[in-house]
Parts: sequence; structure tokens; C-alpha cells
Amino acid sequence: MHYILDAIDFVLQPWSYFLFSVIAFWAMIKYREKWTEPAFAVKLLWGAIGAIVFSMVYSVHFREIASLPDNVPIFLMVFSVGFFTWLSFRQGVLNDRRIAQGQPPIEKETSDKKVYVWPDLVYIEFIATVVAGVVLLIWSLCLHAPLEQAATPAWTPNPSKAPWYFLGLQEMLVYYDPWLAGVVFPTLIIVGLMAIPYIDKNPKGAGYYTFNERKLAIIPFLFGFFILWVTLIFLGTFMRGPGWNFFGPYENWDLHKVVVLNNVNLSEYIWVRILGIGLPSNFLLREIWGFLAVGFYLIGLPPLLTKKIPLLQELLEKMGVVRYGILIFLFLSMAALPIKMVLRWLINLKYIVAIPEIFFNI
Amino acid sequence: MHYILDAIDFVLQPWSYFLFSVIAFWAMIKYREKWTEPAFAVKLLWGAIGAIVFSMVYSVHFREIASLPDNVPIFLMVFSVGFFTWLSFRQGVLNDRRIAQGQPPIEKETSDKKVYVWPDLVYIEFIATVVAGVVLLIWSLCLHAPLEQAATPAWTPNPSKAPWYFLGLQEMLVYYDPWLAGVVFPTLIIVGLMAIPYIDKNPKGAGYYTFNERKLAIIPFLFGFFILWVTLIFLGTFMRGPGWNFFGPYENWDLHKVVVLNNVNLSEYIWVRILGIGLPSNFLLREIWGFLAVGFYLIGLPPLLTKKIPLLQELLEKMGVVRYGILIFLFLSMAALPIKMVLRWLINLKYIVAIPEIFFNI
Amino acid sequence: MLDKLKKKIDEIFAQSPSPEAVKKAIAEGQVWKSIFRHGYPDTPRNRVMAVLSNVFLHLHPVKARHSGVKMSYTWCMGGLSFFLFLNLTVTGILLMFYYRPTAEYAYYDIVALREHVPLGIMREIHRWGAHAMVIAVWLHMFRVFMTGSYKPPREFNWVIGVILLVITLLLSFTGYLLPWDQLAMWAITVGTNMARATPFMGYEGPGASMIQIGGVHLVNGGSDIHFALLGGHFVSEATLIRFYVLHCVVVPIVAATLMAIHFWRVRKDGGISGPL
Amino acid sequence: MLDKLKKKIDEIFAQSPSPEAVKKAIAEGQVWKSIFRHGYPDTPRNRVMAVLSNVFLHLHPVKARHSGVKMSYTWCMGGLSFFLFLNLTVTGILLMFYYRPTAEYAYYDIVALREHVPLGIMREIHRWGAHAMVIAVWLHMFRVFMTGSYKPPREFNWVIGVILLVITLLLSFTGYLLPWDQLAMWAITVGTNMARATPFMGYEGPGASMIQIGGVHLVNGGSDIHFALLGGHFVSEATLIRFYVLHCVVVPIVAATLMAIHFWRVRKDGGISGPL
Repeated sequence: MHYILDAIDFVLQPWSYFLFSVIAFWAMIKYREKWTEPAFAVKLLWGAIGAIVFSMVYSVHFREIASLPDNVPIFLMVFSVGFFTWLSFRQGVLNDRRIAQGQPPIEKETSDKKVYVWPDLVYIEFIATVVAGVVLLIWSLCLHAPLEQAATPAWTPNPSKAPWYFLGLQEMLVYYDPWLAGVVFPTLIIVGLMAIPYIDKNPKGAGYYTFNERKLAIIPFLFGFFILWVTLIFLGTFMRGPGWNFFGPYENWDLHKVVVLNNVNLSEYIWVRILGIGLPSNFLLREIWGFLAVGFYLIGLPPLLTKKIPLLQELLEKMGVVRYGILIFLFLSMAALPIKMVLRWLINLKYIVAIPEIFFNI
Repeated sequence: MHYILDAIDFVLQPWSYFLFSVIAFWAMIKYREKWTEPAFAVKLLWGAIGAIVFSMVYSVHFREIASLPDNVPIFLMVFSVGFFTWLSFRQGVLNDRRIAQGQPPIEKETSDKKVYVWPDLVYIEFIATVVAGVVLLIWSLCLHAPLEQAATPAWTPNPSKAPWYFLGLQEMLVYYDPWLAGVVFPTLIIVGLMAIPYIDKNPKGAGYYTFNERKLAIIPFLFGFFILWVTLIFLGTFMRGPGWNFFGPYENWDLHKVVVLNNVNLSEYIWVRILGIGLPSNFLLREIWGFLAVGFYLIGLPPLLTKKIPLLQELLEKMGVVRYGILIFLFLSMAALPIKMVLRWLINLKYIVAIPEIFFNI
Repeated sequence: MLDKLKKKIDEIFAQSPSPEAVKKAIAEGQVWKSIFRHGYPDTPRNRVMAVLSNVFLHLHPVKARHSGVKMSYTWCMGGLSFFLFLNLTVTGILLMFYYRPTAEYAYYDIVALREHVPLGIMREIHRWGAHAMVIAVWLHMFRVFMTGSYKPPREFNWVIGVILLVITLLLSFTGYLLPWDQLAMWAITVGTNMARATPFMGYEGPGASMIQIGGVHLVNGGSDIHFALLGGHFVSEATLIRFYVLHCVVVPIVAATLMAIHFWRVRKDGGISGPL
Repeated sequence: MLDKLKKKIDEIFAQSPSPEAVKKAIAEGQVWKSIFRHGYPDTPRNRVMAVLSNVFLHLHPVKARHSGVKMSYTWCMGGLSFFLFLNLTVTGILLMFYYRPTAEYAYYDIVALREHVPLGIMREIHRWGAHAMVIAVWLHMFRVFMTGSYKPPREFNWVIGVILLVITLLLSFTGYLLPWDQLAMWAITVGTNMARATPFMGYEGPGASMIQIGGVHLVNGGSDIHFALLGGHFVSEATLIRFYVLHCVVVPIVAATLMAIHFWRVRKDGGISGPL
């Protein structure tokens, strides 16, 4: 057992964790017909429960972290997100089959039938309220709310973690500076979410579960929600230890673990390593390559992509310039995180633009 | 001037203050055709302002009390209640004249005409909001909120007064014990107010100002509001000093004023003074006369009154037993305060029923 | 793509749109439409839609009796009470940021508010607004009575109004303690002493001595309603936190809920009253 | 009069009314009618009236799509979020009575809550309810996305939903500080440190150093947005009272207001979504 745990710890690195997530995501989209079968889903469920039981039984460290009271909601979240993902895909797949056969979605069959809210809906609400109340009561009776020692500025716990729902943002801090990871990206997430209804002009798929009719909307949204939010929360909880260093899920959090940081800025890569002429003293000149890269990414890339990819061409026609421009900008912003992650892992890139003089690092 | 102030102080006693209030109330009802004339009303207004200016100028004591920041709202209340009483009576009198001539009330003329809430009503609301905001702002700029010394249980201010809007209840404490003045009567006031729509079955006078059509509703309500609430607040503010003793409005609050209290219980009056046989030791027997009096007041009096007074007879017919019973009970409860006041002033009556053993004093 | 953009920009400049055109483009764009549902122009339809499609304005009906709109009829006192409530909510929240409800800080936080804030009139607006609200609620009630507006079908809304009157007085009363000065402490002492005399529930009330088991009085100075209200035998720090929470959260929530019902019923009962 | 009363009583006893008759008498009396407006019997008319004449039920339409009522469609997550919000409001108010937001008392009040209250689970319900609400809001949003329910005419209600998501996280975040233990203090320190890097408004943010007059930086550690948020250079007592007021009053009021708009628009946009 010991060897299995060690092997998992060895295999799991930030890059491989990310890679496995993306593969799982791809498989989820690709094989949706398969895993939405109830029989298969039950197997998946047992697999997940088995993995957790296994981890809890054989790793004292994992058990300790997992049983912190404030980490219990994370399991609740993972399982409920999993279940409801299954439920929505299941209904989407069934509807897609019906639509392929020229039938309307299943919701259509009863959508014209109206029921009285009192008592039909109020009754369901009442039952749901009672069930939710009882669950909450039992949870509260079984599990004490955490209370650590009194607050003191004199001693900083290591690791210091934000509340669990913000761990995705805290993970972003590894790759981007606070002004981006803590301010600009969260703002863009919120703005981007708000913009969805104004960007998605696809009239189909309103009011019923479907996948095929809304692929272009669902895939990016779920990529953001699953890969850039939920899995990062899981990572931040179980695999970030003292000094925000990466640890395998079963690896003890060694306060003295030293991680070699040999990250290099883009300016140094180009001026020093490639051109071999040293860094210019003027910081605008020094960071010229970074500015070019970022400028190309945000301004040059969109027209290029649009010209090359027929799908985008088509989107532009449909959506008009303004909507399309916003869509592409938001999409590139979202892609900025995985791109920087990959660059970090591949070439140890630290900053693309690095002007610490005015706290302007990208 | 000195003599005028002293004369007023001499004349004003609790009983005379009450008497003048009642006379003024009676005159208000009786001569409503007269004083609702704008010209006369302006005279009244100048009279009131003159009286206050006179008091402020010639009496340091009055000026001191009146200019306490928390007493300023009382002037606001007195003047606004006065103004709106005039306004409602004015419109009521005009409507009554129209009705007497067979015309509908003035509100009827425009009540069928509907206006758009946006912008007509919203516009008025907006203007009113701005005006109210500006008035509040100016008031706040001109007058500091009061702040006395830090709270300490070690030193009790004398007099200790409740917030001004509760001074009517505090005044009641002079005549009734706390369980009645502080608990039962306030409850009955609230319940009585709530009961109004269910008791007043008069279908006339809904949605317009009128007096003649609703005499029986308006007179008791206004008696309660003016005589048993507003004037008692005024009394409590300006004429109750240290030890809750009565002072004339221009009389200095002498901490050492001694008021002879020679109030006597009903039981003593009857057993000792009339029958001359001393108080029985059993308190139920001792208070038998009080119980009889209260019992007669609450149970015996209603049928008697109903039989003797044709108006009540008529009311009973119209309202049915339950509604009528509630009405009479509430009415007798309201009358209990002035009755006890008069008994105190006339025969120095302390308690009708006095059982301090179980805190049951009436 | 670039050509298109250039063309688009050229087009925009070529048209040199008038302010009206911009206004129209905004008012008929998807964002505006999705928010407001109706256009901007002042047509009867839009006047109706302005009320129907706004959750705050829809407290109103679409149309109202002309007689009911007049200030000589309503005196605007209901609206004024509501305005003062909103005003008190805002100033109250601002005051909360500078106030700690404990015996050692409360008074000095108020002093600091007076001494250290130049032109600070938050507390003034709050206090005078509170007094004004008591008066406004009385006058509103007086108006409703004098116009017989409690008559069917408005009976129950009058009942709610009476409860709101009580709530207003309770709000004012609980707030009275918070400055924690002599005025506050003793006014509340006088006011709450009544509770001791509550029949059966206060230990100085009639009937309380009858509630006993085997000679042990169940209602005593440490178990009666007065103790529950104050959190002790007299006005103390425990009273302060109780009144603070009541004043800042509990009573306002009750008030807001009842106001929602009150306004709702005004509409359901046919709007502002008027002669039939 | 007495005779009448006697006769009346006799009559009542003579009739010996059945429970149904009493029920009917109540349900058709003036008091009931003035409150509920409609009778008790289960007729379609009364089903409609039950919703139309109740200010709380009228958040609902009178009728709803059968498909929209099914739990497999809605997952009940919106309702669950609302239920948890109400739950958190109630438990939060109860907790406020036992909590003083000052550095010397806050932690020990929480300890006392745990140590001295037998079977006390208010704090547990509040904390776990808060976590559950975050998850419920996410799942509600997920459902709305997967059913395309943000599409016209529901665009703006999705926007309000996004704001409500942010509000939920803010509520949870501000509440996280209140126990004033190490977990609380350092989680908030980590979370609020971001604010220092806000472009132009935080003193460690890009552009802040450009905002200067005659060489004096206007945005510095004592004047930036981080300082305004915390009321100081680091998480301290000033932060505690700020977060307390934000958590207990300001954010809940904003949340409740937005929820009202959210529910209102669900109705105005045609109820729970469904295929056209």
C-alpha cells in the first residue's frame, strides 16, 4: 500500500494534475453517451467513494486534512457537483437523442400543462425545506464548527489559506501577481459571467437540457467551472502545504521542504539568453518583448484566429463585431491562466512583462 | 408680567389642566364651523405662537425646559397635530355642507378620474422626499443631539422621564399601578385601535373627510388621542418635575417641594369612615366594596346604560351582541382613566381595590 | 476582420450620430431592453410599463385616483414615514460602523463621533429623524382615521398599521438606550420597570405569586419577563447588547416585512382610498 | 339586553354547532375575510386567491409549467439557496445576542457559546448553512446555465444572479472573520491582501505610484483601498467592527433587495423557464 501511495504522490505534480483534469474533462465530453448510463454512473460513484475510503484508511495525513471540519463542505461540493453534472448530462443526452429523431425535448411534453402553484409547487417547496432543514440539523449535531486559538498577529500559521471557495484564486497567485490574480481576473470572471446572455445569441436550448445544440456555450463554461475553479479548489485544499508548496495528497506537509525556484522572466530569456546582450536599463525597452507578446495576444491574435478558423468566421457573421470582440477578449482572458501554467511548467517562465518598479508584472 | 406667570402657575393644577383640555375639546367639536375658517385659524396660530414666545421670553424656567433638544420634537408634534386637525376638520366641514345640500363630497369630483402613477404620483413623492430631506438636514445642522454624562447606576436623575412619546403612560402611573398603567392599558390601547375597523360598521364616510356622518367614531377617537395622549405628553414634559410632582409651567422645579399625599383607599372609606368598624383582616372581604364597584362598572353598567340610552339601544341593534360588547368594554376601559382622575381630585381616592399582598391594586 | 472594423468605424463617423440617435440606440439595444423591458419615450404604454416592470415602483398601482394623489388628502404622511425609515436605515448603518455595543466603549464611541468628526451630523439626522418618524406615523394614522380609510376592505391593513405604530415606538425606544448616557439609561429604566408588573409574568405583577411549586415561586426577580428583557436585574451591559441587536436587526426586519405587507395590501385593497 | 344574551347563548347551545360549522363561521367571518380575502374550501378560485392575496406566496405565479415544477428540472437549488438564506438570517440574529464585536470579547464570546450552552448548535447551523449556501448557489447557477435559462427575456435576471453569487461569497467571507480565531484572522488577511494590489487604488497595485502631486504619493499604505477595507494596515479591531456591520446588516440588506428583484423578474419573465 505504501508503494501505491508513494507512486501516486510521485505522479501527481501540478502539471500532471492539470493534465489529468483536462483529459478527464475531454473524456467527459467525448464519452457522454457512455457515462450517463445509470449503471456506469453507479460504478463511477463507487470508484470515487472507494478512492476516498482507500485514502482515508491508508494515509494518516490525508485523513487529517480531509477531516478538518471546514474541509467537509469540499466533499459535499465535489459529490454534489458530480451528481448534478451527471443529472444534467443524462437529461441532455436523452433530449439530444429525441431531437435527433425529430421529437421535442422531454420537458416539452409537460411544459404546456399548467399546474396550480398552490398547492402543487408550494407542497414541493415545503417538503424540500423540511428535508434540507433536517439534513442541516444532523450535520450540525454531528460536526462541531471549528475554533482555533484566539487571533494573534504575532504568529502566522503556515500555510495560511483563504476560505475554501477562494482557493482557486489563491492558486492563481502562483502564476500571476495579486493585481491580476486577485483583482483583474476575479473582475473578469464576474463580468464574463454577466456577459454570457448577451454574447450567447443561440436561440436554441432555452428551457431544456441539451448538449448538442449548445456545444459552444457549454464546453467553455464547464471548462472554466470544472478545470479552473473546482479542481483548483481541490488542489488548493489537499495539495498545497506550508509555503504554498505542492505536496502529493498523501505526502506529509514538511515545513522545511525546499522547492528550487529557477523561474526566469521573458526579458531575460530574450535579451540575455538568446540575444546575449544583457538587460537594457530602461524598463520599457527591457520589457519590449513582453509588451509585444501581450499586445499580439490581445490585439493581433483575434483577427488572425478569426481569419484562419471557419467556425470563428461564422460566429463573427452571426454575432456582429461588438459581441464577437467581447467574446474573444473574455475567452483569451480565460485562456491566460492555463497558458501561463503551461509556460511555467515547460520553460520555467516567471513573468512575461516584469516591471516591479510600478508593480506591473504579467 | 411676574404676576401673570404666577397666576397661570396658580390656576394650572392637574384637575384644572384636565378641565381646560376637556372644555377646549368640547369647543373644538361644537364650534367647528367657526374655527375652521382660515381667518380664524390664523388668529389661533398667532395666539399659540404668541403664548410660546411670551413664555420663552418671560420665564427662564420654561425656556430651559423647552429648549432641551429632546423636547423640540414635542413642539413639532403639537403644531403639526394642530395644523392637520385643522386641515381635516376644514375639509370635513366643507364636505358636510356639500352633503347637506345633496352634493357628493369634494373628493368624489376627482376620484373617478385616474392619473398615471408614473409620472404624476412619483413626481409628488419625489418632491416630498426632497423637501423632507432638506428640512431634516437643516434641523440636524442647527440642533445637536443630546448627550449627557456617561451612564451610571450610582446616580439617579430626578425626574427620570421616559422618552417623550411614552409620557402619557408615565402620567397614568400617578393614578394606576404599573400593571395597569404600564401593561394592561397599553395593551388595551393597541387592541382597541386594532378593533376599530371591526367595530365601526358605519358604511358612510369612507374615503373622504367628514364629521357629521361619523360623529360617534370621531369624537371618542379624538378624545383618546388629544385628551388622553397628546395633552398628557405636554403635561408630562412641562409640568412634571422632581419626584414627578406637579409644577406650573413657569414654576421652578424645586427638588424639595413637598406635596401632601393624603389619598385614601376605597376600603378605608367604607369600612372605617362610613361603617366605622375597621378593616377586616381577610383581604377578599376587606376589598369587597372595590370588587363590587369594579364588577358593577364592567358587568352591571353596560346593560343598564344600554337600556337607558336610546342611542346605545340603536347601536346594539345595528352591531350585534359581540361587537357591541367589545365596543362597550373598550369604551369603559378608556373612561377608566378620567374617572379615576376625577375621583382622585374630588375625594382623594387612592385605590378602588387594594391588595398589595399580590400586587393587585386598581 | 480589420477591414470590417475600419469600415464600421468609418460608418459610425460618417453618420455622426446625433445625441438622440445614441439615446435611441441605447434605449433599444439588448442591454437596456433586458433591464427595463420598455422604451424611453413618454407614451401611455411606457408609463404603464415603468410601473409594472420595476419592482420598486410596482408598490404602486399603474393608475391612481386623482383625489388620492392630492397632498391635501393624504398629507403625504405614509410616504414620509417610509422615507424616514429608509433615512434611518442608512444613517443607522453608518453609525454602526463607529459604535461598539459594550459598556466600556458605547458612550465614548458616541463622544468620539461628536468630537472627532468635523461637521458630523449622522447622529443628529438619525435622532431627529426617529422623532419625526414617530410623529409622521401618528399623523398618518390620524389621516387614515379621519378619512375613514380603515373601512372595508381595508380593515386588516389598519391592523397592520397599528402594529407598525407599535414597531415604530419600539424602534425608537430600543435606540434610546444606545448612547449609554444618563438620559438613555434612566429613560429605559423607567420604561422597562413596567415589565416587572406584568400580570403573571413579572415578579411584581398580580398573580405572579400564585405560580409556585411546593412553595417555591417560579416567577421571581431572576426569572421574570423584566429579567428576560434586560438580561439582568437592572439596565446593564447585557441590556445594551440586547437592545442593540433588537434595534439594529430584529425590529427593523419585522418592520420591513410588515411594511411590505402594508404596501402590498394598499394595492390589493384598491389603492389609496376614495369615495365610492 | 340580558334576555337577548341569554337567548343568544341558548340558541348557540341549541344548535350545538359541528366543528365544520365553527370552521365555516370563522372562515366567513369579517376578521378572516379581511385577512385572507378568500374562503377556505379547496376550489380552483381559492387556489388562485391563495397565491394572489398573500404577499409571500405572490412571489409565485398562480400557475406554473408542469415541467418547471419537477425537481429533476430545477433541482430545487434556487429555493434551497433562499431557504438557507432565511435559516442563516434567523441563526445569525440569535448569535448576535451573544456576541460583542470587539477584539477582547469576540473570541471569548464564541468560546462561551461553545462551552456554556448545552447542546448549543446555533453556530454550527450557521456555519454549515453558510457553506451549503455557497454550494447551493453554484449549483443553482449551473442548472440555469445547463438549461439555457438565461436566454431572452431572462438575460438581466442572470446578471442579478451573478451579483447574488458575489454577494453570497462576500457574506461568507465577511462572516469568516467574526470568530476572531487564528483561522479567521489569517484567512481574511490572505483574502484582503489582494486589495493592496488593486490597480491605481492599492498602494502595491500598478499605476498607484503614478498618482502623485509634487512627488507626494496620494495612494499609500494609509490611504489605499486595502486600508479603507480593513480600517488599518492589517486585520485589527477596526476590521472586526467593519466586517461585523457588513456581515450582519449591509450585505444582507443588499442581498435581500436583490433577491426581491430576482424573484420578481422570474415572475415577470414568464416563471420558471421551459421550452417554447
